[in-house]
Amino acid sequence: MAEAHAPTAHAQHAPQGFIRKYIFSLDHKVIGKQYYFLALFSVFVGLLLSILMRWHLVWPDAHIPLLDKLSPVGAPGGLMTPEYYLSLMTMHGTIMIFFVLTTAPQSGFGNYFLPIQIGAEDMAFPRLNMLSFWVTLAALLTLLSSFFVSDGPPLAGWTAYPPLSAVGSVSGPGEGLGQDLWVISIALFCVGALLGALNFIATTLELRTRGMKLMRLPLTCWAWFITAIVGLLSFAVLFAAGVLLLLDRVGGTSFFVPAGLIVSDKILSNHSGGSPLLYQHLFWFFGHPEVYIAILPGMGITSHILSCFSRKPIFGYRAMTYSLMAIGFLSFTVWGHHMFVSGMSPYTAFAFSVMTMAIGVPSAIKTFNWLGTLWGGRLRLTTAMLFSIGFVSLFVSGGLSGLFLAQPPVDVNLHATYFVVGHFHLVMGVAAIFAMFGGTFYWFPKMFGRMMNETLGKIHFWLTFVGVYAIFMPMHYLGVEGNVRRYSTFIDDFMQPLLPVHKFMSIWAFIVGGAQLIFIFNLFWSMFKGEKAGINPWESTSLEWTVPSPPPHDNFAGKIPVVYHGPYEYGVPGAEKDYIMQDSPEVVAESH
Amino acid sequence: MALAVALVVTLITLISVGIFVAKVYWFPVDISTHGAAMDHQFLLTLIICGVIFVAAQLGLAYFVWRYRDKGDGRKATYSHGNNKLEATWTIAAAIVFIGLNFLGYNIWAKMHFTGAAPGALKIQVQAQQFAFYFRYPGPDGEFGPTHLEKVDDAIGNFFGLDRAHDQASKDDIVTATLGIPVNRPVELILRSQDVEHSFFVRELRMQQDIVPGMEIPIHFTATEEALKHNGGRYEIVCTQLCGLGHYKMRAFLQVMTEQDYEKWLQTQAAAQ
Amino acid sequence: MNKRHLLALAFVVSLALFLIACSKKEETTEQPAETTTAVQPTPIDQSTVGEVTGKVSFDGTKPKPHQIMMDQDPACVKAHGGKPVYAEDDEVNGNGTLPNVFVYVKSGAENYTFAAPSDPVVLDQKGCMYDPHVLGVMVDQTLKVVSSDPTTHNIHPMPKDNREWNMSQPPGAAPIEQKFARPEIMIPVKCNQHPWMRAYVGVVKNPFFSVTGSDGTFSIKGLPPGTYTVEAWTAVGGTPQTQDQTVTIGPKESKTVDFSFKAAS
Amino acid sequence: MASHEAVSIPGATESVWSGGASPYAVVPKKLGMWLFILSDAITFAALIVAYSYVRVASENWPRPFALWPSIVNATVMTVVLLTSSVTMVMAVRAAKLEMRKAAAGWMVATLSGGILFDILHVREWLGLIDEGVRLFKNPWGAPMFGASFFALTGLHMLHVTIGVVYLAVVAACIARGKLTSDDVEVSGLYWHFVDLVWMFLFPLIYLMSAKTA
Repeated sequence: MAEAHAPTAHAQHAPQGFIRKYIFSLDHKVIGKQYYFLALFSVFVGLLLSILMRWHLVWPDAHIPLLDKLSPVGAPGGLMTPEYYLSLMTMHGTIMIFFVLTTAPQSGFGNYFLPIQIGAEDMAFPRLNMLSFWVTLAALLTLLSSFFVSDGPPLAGWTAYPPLSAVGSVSGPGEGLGQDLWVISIALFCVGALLGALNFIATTLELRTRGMKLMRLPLTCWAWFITAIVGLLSFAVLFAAGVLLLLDRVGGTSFFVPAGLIVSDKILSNHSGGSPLLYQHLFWFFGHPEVYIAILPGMGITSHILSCFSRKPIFGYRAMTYSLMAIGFLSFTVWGHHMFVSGMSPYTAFAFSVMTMAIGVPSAIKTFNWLGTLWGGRLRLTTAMLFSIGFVSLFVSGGLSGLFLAQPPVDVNLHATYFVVGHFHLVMGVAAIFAMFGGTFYWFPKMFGRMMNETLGKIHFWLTFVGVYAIFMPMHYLGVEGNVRRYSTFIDDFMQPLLPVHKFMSIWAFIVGGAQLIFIFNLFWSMFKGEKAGINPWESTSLEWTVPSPPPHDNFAGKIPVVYHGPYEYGVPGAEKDYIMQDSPEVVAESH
Repeated sequence: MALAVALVVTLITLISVGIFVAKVYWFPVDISTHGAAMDHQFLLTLIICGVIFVAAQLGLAYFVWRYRDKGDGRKATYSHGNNKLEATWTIAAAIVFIGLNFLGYNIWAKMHFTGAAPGALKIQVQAQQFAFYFRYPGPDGEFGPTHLEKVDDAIGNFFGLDRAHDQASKDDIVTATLGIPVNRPVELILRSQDVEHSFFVRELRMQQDIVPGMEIPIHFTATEEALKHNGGRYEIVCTQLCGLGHYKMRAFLQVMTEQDYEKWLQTQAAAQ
Repeated sequence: MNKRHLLALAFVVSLALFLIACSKKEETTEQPAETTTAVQPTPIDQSTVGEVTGKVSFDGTKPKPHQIMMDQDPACVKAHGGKPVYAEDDEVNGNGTLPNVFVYVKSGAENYTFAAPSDPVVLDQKGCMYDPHVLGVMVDQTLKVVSSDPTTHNIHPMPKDNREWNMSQPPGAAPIEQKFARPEIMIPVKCNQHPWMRAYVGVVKNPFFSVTGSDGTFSIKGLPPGTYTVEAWTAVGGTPQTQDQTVTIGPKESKTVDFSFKAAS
Repeated sequence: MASHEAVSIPGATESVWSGGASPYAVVPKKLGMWLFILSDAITFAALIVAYSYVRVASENWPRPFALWPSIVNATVMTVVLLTSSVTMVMAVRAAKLEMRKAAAGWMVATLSGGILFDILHVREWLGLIDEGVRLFKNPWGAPMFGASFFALTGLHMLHVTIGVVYLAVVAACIARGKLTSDDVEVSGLYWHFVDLVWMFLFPLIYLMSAKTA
């Protein structure tokens, strides 16, 4: 029966040959890096799009260099048309949410470190793992290819509400082949995400090493595990919605298109019987859990780093795990808060509102516990730690504005304004990206065997931290004023007094965009020229720090560790050192 | 470094809160009967969130500074947490968050659980790429039926009326501006001709998506306040992404005295 | 180890570039395919050509003019100085003739091939109206859309047989130049941001077309001798209708063909 | 092979939550299949929700399925699929007893049931298409009838077809002495799931749209 315990492919010898080793690799570490670099590529594409958008918003008459090369139709002479703005916005949202926020913290870091942290030699299903990456890459390429179709990339937003997204090019540019590619890309992404989620769950449940009780899992693993469960349940629904949307577009069905529409003087007599609200329900049933898919791994990474660099156990480990579970569970009950003004029954709005306020509670618990972790600690302000502190700050700022949007009578005046844009960028976008930066600085030595440059890291942190506040905080004020989002130009007199605010935000966006080049430089420079890293440069406790940097092919060179402790035994009184590794047999009086 | 973190976080907190407290940016004037309660609920939320925000950010700033590693060999406090403390803030957070929500329940109920007052002025709103048109039922109080094949934007038949044959359509008045009398309950029936749109008037504190295939009623009353600003003219904007002209999709709301409204309606009727 | 990620990155980037390169290629190959279809024009003996002229009258009660409501875009209202504007489909000339009638040779010229003129046909947007309201272009002739308005328009022709396109034109933007590859009578053009705006474009294979003006007359010149079906198209009252007449032209002959329309009910 | 000193300790003696052994002694493959089934079930659930939504929203939802041939045919299909589940159980049992040939035989019986189901279903489809049912129209009423019918049954048929191929591969491997009884069991899980989905579709699609005289 030993064979049943040794999931097929992973304990094999290191593969030889370039292709098996680096491209079609079954090694979770290579796949993790592949995901990481896919996300890194995507994040720069997404960032570039946002910079072009910010440029156009404040200087609509200024020619943007080279933009007409990208799309002579969308930006004749470098002047962006309104439809091209919307396309860039749609692509920015789609790329960032799916290919960055869902990909890097979960599939990237998770793939690399989940098996090592639980003491496994690989994921449970290495072949599925490889497949999920390649499907994800195919999804990305499909999406990007829509930049090059004749009527441009889709412009229906990352939410792609029908009928706009369902009736084809009659409803405007970008709604032809571009929108088809978008739907296909999303459906592919769902498949990749589902395979990944399945693998993560099975790995966490099945492959923990001896002594690695669930309550001894690092919080990173907990976060990846819960995220995988949420992903498994939600992407399945998005997949269904995508299939139905595609059928509406190419099969002539009408799941989301009602009867009697006249689009651009054309009576759509071939459509009847569907409902746009059905799509919204299906989409947001996925869409709200999705924002937690984006942020939960970040919470795990941040908890892990905060504890390590505070030299102190995480405050309330159990509360942290329970709140992760609570968030995962509640995330499926709140989707209606995206639809308060959508025309769904106002009675259900109230129920969704209560659940949304309720999901704020576990989020608050996490914040308090992070502060509790800092309290009484001995803080080492490394770049990784700075980004984690930044994460907490951003999560608080962005999270609190959620309390406004969760209440229907308040949401009515803020819905679809920049208030919402500020809210989700802070809490889900930038916070998650801070967790990725934190994770990168923290794990880089393990992944590449060298240290990243701390000075460059800190310059990058300061510019980014101040910058993102300067970009996204003013959005809340604009939202209160009633500045509607998704407008390519502000034409009305009402908006003129607010333009200076937009200019301020845009300039900061350029600064923050530029600051990311420091990170890129640091990343690639350190890979080759960074100081050599030891096994455990941060004096951390989890299992990945017990193996060489970078780890050997099967992670533990054949010696599977045994775990004796929880993951956050820092500053144990009476202990020899400041920290006790998880695999150290040293006895600790468990004090709580 | 610790001091820098503490200072920057404090500074960001104070500036963010300061701008709200000084009301540098605030809601536009409220011209509806229901808006005051909403603004109040917003303010209440703002105060509660503001307190939590300041406490959490300053706490963060203080801890980072206070517990920085001074290199003095001090060991961190070994603590896995405090169950009592955790239970306390869990319960406190739950009470504050959910309680706050219940306080706003009434406003929502008034807006949506009851219909418009009897005798409210009924106006149909039709959204299309990228314009709003409005239809008044005329003296007979009835909207004529819509014939899809009669819809012709070039000659202004946005509602597909057959004035020659349908009795109820003969006196219907179609306008491009939403004119309403002050102090009179108004019921709008929102519908869309093509894709999703939204009806948003900031000053009315009113936002509602317009969903094709559905007729969504909303109701409100404009107050005297409306006449005092901008000649009673306010922007109606679309807030649901509807295509390339989304940013330009708008119409105007004109609030008038009862007499002005009657006069205006007659002019409009004459132009049909 | 260091090489591993770099290679992965290089692979992703190269795949993306490959994709870009491929799609670019597709775009460029499409272009010449359209232009190379131009054939040698059939020589026509200019000394024998004749002419068809005529008048299009309107018969019956004048349609009630529909006033256009431009309230949503103050720039449009301003362009007309606050004066009421009426739908052009309702227009009837003072002398009882019809403007905006598209008259063209529907059949009879099939044996000739014609090269599209290199001069573009210009469609202007002025005061949130199209100028002209009705126009003709030849297959593969350039239609040049310009704007004299301080507001953004989008130009959205809604053809049945040609490729549909829909493009914004902000104030001050470069003219949009497009061609139609197949003949079609008539392609409605719409601006979705000003839904009342409407123009009609007739795309024909020969240069024998004309649009009636404020005197209701038309003239088609340069016709080689032969028998032709001449069609008149109008959208008076908002509903398009057509009439055909057959005419035989001898060398250097000039013939008159008159049409008379009623408002479609 | 790496030394698996920790992992090779028999699972039963460890606490199910303590790591080093699989909870409930489920092999990873089986857990993976369960998770796949869970997620796939949700996809089907979403489609069924969509179907219910458009059905309830339409006034003239057609009920075209006469007792003969549609309902009878669908009932036969149901019986075929149920029978194939029974043969699948036999296959798993045989595999557990290391009777490889027998297991492969039962699996062939199972996948034959699948093929028969597919053939009957395709015949049914062709009949409906012949009557004028399309994705976007049908001769009787609400046009969404065809869309939801083809979407739901089509996705299910795709699952059956994939299942047939899957079973064929596993059966071939088992017969040649490759793979273990676990693999047979895992493929059985999939097959039972596909069967179970049909148990929902049959009443929802067919019985609820049966012609009432």
